[in-house]
This record gives sequence, structure tokens and C-alpha cells, in this order.
Amino acid sequence: MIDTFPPFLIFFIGAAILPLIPQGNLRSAISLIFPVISAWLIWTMPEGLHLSMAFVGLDITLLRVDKLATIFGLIFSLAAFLSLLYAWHVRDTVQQVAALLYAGSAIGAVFAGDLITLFFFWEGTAIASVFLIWARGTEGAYHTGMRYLIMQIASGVILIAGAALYFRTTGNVEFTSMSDLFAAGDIGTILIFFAFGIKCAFPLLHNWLQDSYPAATITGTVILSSFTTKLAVYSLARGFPGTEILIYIGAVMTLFPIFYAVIENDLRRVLAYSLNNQLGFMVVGVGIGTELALNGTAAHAFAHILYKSLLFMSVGAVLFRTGTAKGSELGGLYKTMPLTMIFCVVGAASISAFPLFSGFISKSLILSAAAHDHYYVIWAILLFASAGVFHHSGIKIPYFVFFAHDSGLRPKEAPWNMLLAMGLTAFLCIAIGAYPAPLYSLLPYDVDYVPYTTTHVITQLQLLFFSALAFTVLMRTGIYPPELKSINLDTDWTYRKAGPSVIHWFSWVIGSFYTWLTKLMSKTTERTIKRLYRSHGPEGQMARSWPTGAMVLSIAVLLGATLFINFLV
Amino acid sequence: MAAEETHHVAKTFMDHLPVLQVVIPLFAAPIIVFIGKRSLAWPIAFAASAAAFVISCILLIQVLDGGFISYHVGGWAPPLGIEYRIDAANALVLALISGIGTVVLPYAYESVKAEIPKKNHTLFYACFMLCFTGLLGMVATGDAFNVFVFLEISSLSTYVLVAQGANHNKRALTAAYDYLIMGTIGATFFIIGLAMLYMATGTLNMADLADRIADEGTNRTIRAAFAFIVVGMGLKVAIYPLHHWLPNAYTFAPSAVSVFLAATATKAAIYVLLRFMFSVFNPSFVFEEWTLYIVFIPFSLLAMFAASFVAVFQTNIKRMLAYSSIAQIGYMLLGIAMLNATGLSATLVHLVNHGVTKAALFMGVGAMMLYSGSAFFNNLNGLGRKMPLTGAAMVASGLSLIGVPGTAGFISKWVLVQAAFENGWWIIAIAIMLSSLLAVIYVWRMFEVLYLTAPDPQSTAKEAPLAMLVPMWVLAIACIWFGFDTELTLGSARVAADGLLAGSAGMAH
Amino acid sequence: MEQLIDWAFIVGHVNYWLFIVLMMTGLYVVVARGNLVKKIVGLNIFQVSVFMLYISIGKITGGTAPIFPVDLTGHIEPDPSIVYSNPLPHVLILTAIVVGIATTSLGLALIVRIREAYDTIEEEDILKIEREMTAEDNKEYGAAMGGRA
Amino acid sequence: MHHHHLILRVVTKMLVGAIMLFAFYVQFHGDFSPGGGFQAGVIMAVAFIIYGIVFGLDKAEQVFPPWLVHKLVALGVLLYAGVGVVSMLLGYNYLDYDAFSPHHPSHGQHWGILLVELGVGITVTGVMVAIYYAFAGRPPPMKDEDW
Repeated sequence: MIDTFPPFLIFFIGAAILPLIPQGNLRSAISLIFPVISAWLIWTMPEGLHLSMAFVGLDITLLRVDKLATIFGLIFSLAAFLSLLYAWHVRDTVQQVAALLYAGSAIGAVFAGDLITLFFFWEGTAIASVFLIWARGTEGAYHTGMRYLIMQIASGVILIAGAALYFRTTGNVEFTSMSDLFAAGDIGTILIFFAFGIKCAFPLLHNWLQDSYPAATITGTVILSSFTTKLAVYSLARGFPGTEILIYIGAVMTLFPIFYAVIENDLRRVLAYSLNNQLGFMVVGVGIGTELALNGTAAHAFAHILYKSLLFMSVGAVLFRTGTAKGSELGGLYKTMPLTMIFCVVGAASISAFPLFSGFISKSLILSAAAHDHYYVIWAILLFASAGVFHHSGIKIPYFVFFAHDSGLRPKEAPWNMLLAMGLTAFLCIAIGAYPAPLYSLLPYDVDYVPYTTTHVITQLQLLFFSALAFTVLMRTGIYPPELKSINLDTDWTYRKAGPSVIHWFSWVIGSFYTWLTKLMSKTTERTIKRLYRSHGPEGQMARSWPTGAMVLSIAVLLGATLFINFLV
Repeated sequence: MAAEETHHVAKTFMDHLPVLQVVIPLFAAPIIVFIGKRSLAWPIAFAASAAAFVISCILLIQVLDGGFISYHVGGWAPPLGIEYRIDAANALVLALISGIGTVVLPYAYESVKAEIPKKNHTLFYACFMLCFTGLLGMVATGDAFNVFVFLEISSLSTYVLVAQGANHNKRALTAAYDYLIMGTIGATFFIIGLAMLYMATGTLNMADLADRIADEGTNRTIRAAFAFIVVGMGLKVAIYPLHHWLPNAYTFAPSAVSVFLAATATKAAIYVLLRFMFSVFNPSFVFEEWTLYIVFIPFSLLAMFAASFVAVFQTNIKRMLAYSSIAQIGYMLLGIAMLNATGLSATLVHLVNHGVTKAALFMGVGAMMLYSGSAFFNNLNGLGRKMPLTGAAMVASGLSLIGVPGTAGFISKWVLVQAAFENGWWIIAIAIMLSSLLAVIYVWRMFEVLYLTAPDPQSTAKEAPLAMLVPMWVLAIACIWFGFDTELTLGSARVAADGLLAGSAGMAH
Repeated sequence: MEQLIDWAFIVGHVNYWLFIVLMMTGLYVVVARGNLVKKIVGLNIFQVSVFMLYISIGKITGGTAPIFPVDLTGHIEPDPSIVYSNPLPHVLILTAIVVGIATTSLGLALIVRIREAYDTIEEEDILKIEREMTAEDNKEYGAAMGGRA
Repeated sequence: MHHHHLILRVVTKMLVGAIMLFAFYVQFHGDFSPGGGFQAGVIMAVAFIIYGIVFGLDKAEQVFPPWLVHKLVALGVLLYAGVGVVSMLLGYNYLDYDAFSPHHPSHGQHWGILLVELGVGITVTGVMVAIYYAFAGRPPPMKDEDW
């Protein structure tokens, strides 16, 4: 029994007992125990289906353990541990409980053996996580949270609709690969795909992500960045491996956030865009769907959760100390926050896929898979996108925060718990990058891959150096005032002169079109709601108390109609 | 006669259950008046409703295998005499009504003390018992005219109960008056329909009616009877364009009455509608199918959206819940209109689940009204924080109203969507989900008011008294419980639906 | 030759015609009259029409009251030559009449209370008062909702 | 109250007794001739109501106090339902009058229906009088002279 104890339950139990423990270090310490237990449980769980039962005539499997689920379960537990450690100083019961419930739901979803259980946890993550946004307590955070919640709930509703249709077609709700049905145009699987897509922030469905992550609390963002989207990636990997359209969706995902990220000033938002971009790599991996590619997706998700948390943590630490995360207001912090700076650089190096850092060994799996399957254009796009990542996350973040012009801010070093959490994460980033074998052994399929070949390393370094060079040149020549202008990040940096203006124009067009669209939508919505209010509001025709005579007339009319129908047929 | 008498076998207590179900509360009402002591009124009422609940549970267990129990009142065999006939469908509704009645009474004890002048308490409980009797009777009986009698018993007492809210807001009087006019017209349509059935067949026993209609086929009289009965009962159900009595009645009635009515009155009417559509008339009749398609489906869709929109914009939480009831009735009618076993079981299970859910919500609002004095959203600001247990119960049941998985509301909506798919009605399935989104909005508004706004600093609100909390939590837990353990609700609903679709068992015993 | 108007049919169903006329009269009064008492009267007419319908369908041509003749000892002697009306609709409608009385008296009682509370029994005035109450409530409580809407 | 309307008062005094007697006749002869509890109850109530109309509500309430009216309303229903319960206790179906005389069911029917009708009669009397009291007892919104 103990070896099939569902790990999500640990978190739920934790969420239930946590409020009973007095607020303080003890509670923070105890909250750390649950991810550890969970990780241990996941580690020791035997593969197979557990806790199957019948529910409303459906076969439900609460626990389906295989390697794909296990690696995601492990990294989620790990991420929960690190985030909770990072949030040690937080003294807000709502956030603590929400974080545990959120992590528990995510882990529950990963081990869900059927679509119903998946849906249950799917909505669980949505509801639990929104409290992390609301916990900020500002009016803006409230509205952002609402928008976020609506998107997430909508995703769940679409998922359950899809599940219902899927049940109609197949007669079961098992959560397995649906690629074939999807290719055949089955509407149920399309809905499910769409639901995953929302959560995975597919292009045009992505706005909730950039909208909400920067709006959450400092610790909330770290927690948010780990679970929701990666759960979606897992679901895609489970449900739609080898679906070709994902390759193109993923490619677009890697590309378009770059333009936004470059012109964005709020560093947490920059990170949110780069999160989107990194998801693109994973989605491409799922789309390719070979063993190598899926391994790449899983590995990249693992590595990504770590370094993205690390980046969010370091920016969060700065925000915590200085009260701002705007690139234009920061600078020169390396003097007083050296450790944070180092950790941030480690995270930046990882996301940029420097050799010996975690991003390198995972991203190259996906790149190799793309090349191996002759998706050369995709391969090129991914390469370009990697360079872009380096540009906006790898250089921009540490540069503007810790170096650049001196902002005059002299904040204290981050608190010990943040440092510890960042240190652990940074250590893991480097450890995985330098010695990838343990991670590879966790991957869903056997790995026969060596990341550190000369070609790989050289290609990558070339790419990075060119990118860095571009940045430097632009900085030196003053073409790169922060948050105003952009730069072409193509490896072929001869275009660098034309690049900035093109990209800037492109960003501007997209940006204004998007603004126009949202304005139009909000206007139409507003008008519709107003009209609805006039007819359905408390004084509207639909809600007014009718005169008795009119009520009676309505009965008579309905009776007449019914009689007439019955007379006719 | 004498020869028959020698065969008489003394009946035992268990044999009398179908009629005791109705007689015990019927007896309780005059006893309360006769004794006339305020302190004794509540205990008697509670004892009677508890007894009725126990009986209904025993009955439900007995008929779960798909059989039925027939009881001949006065020893006159049907079709001449009045027959009480219990099968899975009405046993389920009986259990709901008596269960809600039993839970509401402890709640009413506090709420009535606060809302109704002392001199009326005895009569209030007597009226309550009569209403209870009427609802149980119209569900339990197998005689069509008896349905009318019990319907009127419950309706007349309901008008009185609603008017008791006049103490609080004079609009309760006009609400009761409107309800009286509408209810009477509905009930009169119903007996006109019965008259036509009687003209065509010469019988009023439902099973016998079914036999004869099946034998003789239909004619215009029977079809007209069908229209009259459906519309007449539809009024009590609050089918969309006939719903205008409902919001005011629910809003201005005393809290305990709102709770009871919302959970039971329309549900009993829906049961009667079901009984007539499936047991008396044969659903395979073309005219019935057409009525369903042309009248029920458009109007239930309309109800699901129009009423939900109205609910979204309401400023009074009780009114909002009332409109949401109208929308939910739309779901139940859709389930009927699907004309398949899954749809019917969706209707039956939603009937139970929604009854429990709505009762819990109205209870929560009623408890808050003790301190806020009104059910306007603004007056409830932040009360969820001041009354954490009440608030939590409302959250649980609010989630069930939306249909969040893990709650009762989800089960019924899920089954309903399944039924839509069974018929291939995609659009309807999508409509169901869309209107659920509207439910998210209005329930959310409730949560927002209860938790996310600052409480009035002068508010003296504190946790509701135990007598209110316990019933509320019983229902809230039921909302969750029925979301996981569907054996009881869905299981019996399936048996009942199969029984209804199989048509009447006829006079066979 | 077929007659244009089937007089036998029309005259033969005179009770139904009367029922329909009465029923429509009643409904019309309920719908058209604003005075609450008149509405109740209309409702009464409407109900009475149904009583008539029931009683008339129980009537059998030449039938008498369905009471068996009894001799002094109380012994029943059924006489097959006597035709009885069908008693069942009569019994049923007795119940309906009682219901009608209850409804009427309850309705009138409500009207008395409404008169005391609103100082009028004209529906238009009452609706106006209620609309004003709603508008007032809405002004007081609706702002927050309207703002969000 | 008023001391005029002498003829009315005298006639009423004479009639009340006769009306009551007639009510009893209709009540107890209901199984052999048209009549029964409903009709008898109304007739009986008329006796009280006419007394109240002529002699004033106060007088009528002295004769037939409202609390008694309420009790009678309940009592009638109890009698009706009680007959059913007794038949049930005797091992027969609810309201199966055979129970009262198992060896001669038609007698049982006779007794049963008589009791039940008595219950009906009592309740109807009570209800009609109660309705009269309720309406007459409300203070009139304007005085008679103002009409």
C-alpha cells in the first residue's frame, strides 16, 4: 500500500495541516518536508497502474507510473522544494497552502491515468495557482488573476468537453497517445489539444502567461513558472507525441517571444517571454516525437524548470530588495549583491545553453533530434531562437540588473533562504550540465547520446559569441538603449545594421495590432455587457416582475402553442 | 364481501409505509394546531419529518431493484380506489423531499424565531407540515386526481408560507398573490387535462390510464389533455416563460421557506411531469416528441441563458439564486427532452443534486441575513470572513452549483452532457457547458462579495448559531459526498430512468 | 349533402361550448382587469367553468342522483331500471370546489394585507410602487455591480 | 351594539336553531340522501356567521371563541385521519372501514363514513367561521359612513 501511496495526497495533507502549525520558521520548515516525501514516494513507486476504480461508469486510474511521469513528478517535487525554500520568509497562510495545493495538483495530474483525473488536477492547478497572483493584493493583481483564472478554467472546461467526446468515440477515458485520432480529425481530441494548448501558451493563446507571471508575488512567480506550462508540455508529450503541427507551433513559439522580450523593460516579463520561447523547444520536441526528441523534451523541461526558477529567483531577490524589476531602474547591483549576481549568471548561462550548464545538454537533444529527422528549417529556427534567448535572457537580464550604468541602488544581499535556494538550484544547473548521465538515466527512453562532442560545443560557442559580440557592439555604439531598441540576433550578424530597425518595426506592428485587437475586444465586450445589463439587469425587461395579467397571458399563449403542436401532428 | 374478509391478512407496519409516508406529516399539522403550544410545535414537526425521512429511505431501499410497491387506500383495489404506488423514481424524490424537510426544520427553528412574529409560529409549523404533506403526497400517489389534491394542499400552504415574509418586506404579499393566481391557473389547467383524460378513458388511476391509452391509441382529446397537463404542471415546474412567479416568491419568502421551496417544490412538480410524460402517456407518441422538441428544448435553452444572465446582474443574492434555479430547471427539462435513459437519469440526479445544493446556498444566505438584515450583495460584504463556517459551506455548495468536479453538480452535468452526445446533439452539449460558465460568473460574484471585500466595520456578524450551521453543513457535505459516491444518487436515478422509460408496469401486480 | 354547419354537433356539445366561454371569460378577467379583487373573481369564474365541465361529463341522459333507494330497514334494493349519473366526477369536483374556496379566501386575505401595506388594490399602482422600490434598491446596491459589469 | 334592526334580531334568533338542526340533518343523513360533511359544515357555519352579522362579532366570538374554532379545525382533520390510523392499527389498509366491523363489512363502512364525514363537517364549520372571523376581525380601512 505504502509504495502506491499517491504523492499528490502528501501535498494535500500538507495543505490541510499546515494552517494548524503556528506561523513561523517551524511552519516553513515543515512545509519543506512534503516535497521530500513526495519525491521519495515517486522514486520508489513501482511502474504500472495503481488505484484504479470505477466512477460514474468510467474507469479511473489515479496513479499511472512510468518513466515519463516519474521524471516530471521528480522535477515537480524538486521545484516545489526549492520554491518553498525560497519562500521560507513568507508568512502568508494563503500562499503557503496554495503553493502546496498547486504542486500537489500538478503532480497529481502528471500521474493521472485517465482524462477525468487529469481534468480534476488540471483545474486544481488553475484554482490553487490563482491565489499566488491574488496574494499580491493589488487591484491590478486582482484583475490579472481573474483573467488568468478565466483562461485556466476555460482550458479545463474545453478539456472536459474533449474528454466527453473522446469517451463517445473510444468508450474509455484513458489518457494515452491520441495522435492518431487527432490526425484523423476527431473533434474530441482536437478540443483536448486546444485545452493543452491554452495551458502550454501556444501562440495567440499565450497572453495569460506574460500577463500573470509578472503580476504574482515574488515567490509566487517562482512557483508559477515551474508547474503550469510544464504540466501542459507533459500532457502534450503524453497525448500527442509525433503530431507534426506541434513542430511548427513550437517553432513559432520559440521565435515570436524574442521580439517582445527584447523590447520589454519589466525583467520578470522578459523572463515570462523567454519561458514561452523555451516551451517552444519542448513543443518542437514533442512534435518530432522520436525517442530522442521526447527524451530531449523531458530533459529540457527538467533543466528548464531549474534554470528558469533560478532566474526568477534572482530577479525576485532583486525585486525583494529594491522594490523594482524594471531594467531601466536597475544597474550596478553586483557591488552589494554579488552572490545573487553569480547565481543569476549561472541561470543565464544555463538558459543560453553554455556548455557545462544544464541548458546545453538538454537543448542539444532537441536540436539533434530535429536535424536527425531532417527538419533543417526548424533546426535553423531553433538555432536562431537559442541565440535570441542568450541575447535577452542570457545577457540582458544580468547585464541590466547587475552591471550597466550604476543606478545608485545599494541594496543588501538577498536573505539567506533565497540565497540557499538559489545556490542549490545553481548547483543543480551546473551539476546536470557537467555530468548529465544521471539525468539521462531518468529519461523515458534509453539515451545513446553524447552532448559534449566537439561539433556541438564549437557550434554552440560560436553562436553565443557572435550573439555576445552583437550585444557588445551595439552597446558600445550606443544603438542599444535599454528597452527602446532591439537587435537582430541572427547568427549571420552581417545583417545587424538592418536588423534593429526591421525588428523594431515588426515588434511595433505586432504590438499595436495586438493593442488594437484587445481594445476592440474589450470595447465590444463592454458594449455587449452593457446591452445585456439593460435587458437582464435588475431593472431590465427580463428580470422585472411582470404584471399578473401578463404572466397569465404567457401561460395561455404557451398552452395555445402546445395545443396547436399537438393538433398538427 | 364477507368472503373476501375471511382472506384478510393483517397488515404490518412495513406494509403501510407508502401511506404512512404521507399520513404522518398530515397528522402532525392538525396536532400542532390542536395542541397550540409554541414550544411543542417544532418538536412535533421535526419528529414527523424525521419519521417521513426514515420511511422514505426504507421505501427507496425496497424498490431499488426496479420493482414497485402498491398500496390501496381504503382497501379499494385500483383502478377504482386510490392507489399509492412507489417505484424507484418517486422513492428517490420522496427521499429528497423528506430529507430536505428534516434538514430544514432545525434550521427553521432559529431562522423562524428571527423572521416571523411569535404568535404565528405554531401556524407556521402547521403550514410547513401541510406543504410537506402535499409535496410527499403528490409524489407518492398513483392516482391522477389525488395528485391534484395534494398539489393544491402544498400550493395553498406555500402561498401562506411565502406571505410570511411580509414582515420583512411587503413585496412578499404581492409575490404570494401572483403565485396564487399563477398556481391556481396551472392547477386548473391540470384538472382540465385530467377531465379530458377521464372523458377519453374513464379512469384516473395512472397505471390504468397508461394501459388504456396504450390499448386504444390516441385521439384529439388525449392530445389536448397532454397539452393541458404539461402546461399546467409546467407552471409549477417554472418552465421558462412560466417562471415569473418564482423569483419574487423565493426572494421575499422567509429564509427557511426559500430553502425548502427551492429544494423541493419545483422538484416534486418535475417528478409529476416525468410521471405523466413517461408512465401515463407513452413517450413514443409523436405529439409528445414534438412537444418536447418544439416547446421544451428551445425554452430550456432560453432558460439556461436568459435566466443565468439575469442572475449574473442581480444585486440581491436570494434573487440571484432564484434565477439560477430557473436556469437549472432548464437542465432538467433538457434531460427529459433527450428521451433516452441517460438523459432521464441526468434529470433525476440533477433534481436531487440541485435540490441539495440550492438548499445549502439558501441556508447560507439566510444565516447571513440574520446579521445583515438583507440579502443584497453590498450588505454581505466580507461576511465570509466573519462567518467562516457559513462561508465555507456556501463555497462548497457554490462549487457544486457551478458543477466543479468532485461535487454533486458535476455528476449531473456530466451525465447530461453524455446524454446529449448519445443523441448526437453537439450544440446542446456545448450550450450546457457555456451556460455553466455563466454559473461560474454569478457564483464567483458571491464568493467575491463574501471574501474579497472588506467587511462593514459596524457589522456585528458572528458565526451562525449551531442549529443553522449543522443543517447547512449536512447539505454542503452532501454536495461533496454525492460528487464522489454516485452509487446512491446516480444508481437509483438509473434504475428509476429505466423504469420510467420502460413505460408503466400497468395494472399488473 | 353535407351541411355547412353541423348544428347537431354544436348543440350536442353545448356544455363544452359553455365551458369554453366561461373559461375564457375567467381568463380574460384575470388578464385584463387591474383590480386585484376582480382578478380573484375572474379566477373563480375560471375555476367554476372547470366544475361545470366535470359535472356535465358525469351527467347521463335521464340519470338521477346516484343514491340507492333504501327501505326502512336500511336494506338496499338496487333497481336496474333507474339510470344514475356518474358520481365520480361529482365527488372529484367537490374536492376542487373546496380547493376553490380555499384559494379564494386566501387570495382575498392577501388582498386585505396588500391593501394595508400598499394602500391600493390596483395592480398598476402596486407595480409602480414596486418598480420604484427596485430602482431604489438598485441605486443603493447596484452601483458596485454595475461598476463591475 | 345597535338596538335597532329588531325584526332582524328576532328572526335571526329563531332561525339559528333551525339552521343548526338542518345542518345536523344534512350531516347525519348524508349516506341516504344528498348531503354530507361539506354541505353540513357550511350550513352549520352559516348559523354562526349570521349570528355574528346581526349581533356583532363580539357576541359571536363569545359564543364560539376563536381559539375553539382553531381547535375544531384541527380536531376535524384529526378525526378524519384518526379513523384511517385506527383502521391501520386494526391491521387493515389506511381508511379501510371494513376494519371496524370485520364480520359485517358494510356496517364497518357505515361507521367509518359517518365518522369521517363528521370530521369533515367539524373542519368545514371551523374553517368557514375562521374565515369569517379573520375578515370581519380586521379593522376596516375606512368607516362605514365614509363610503
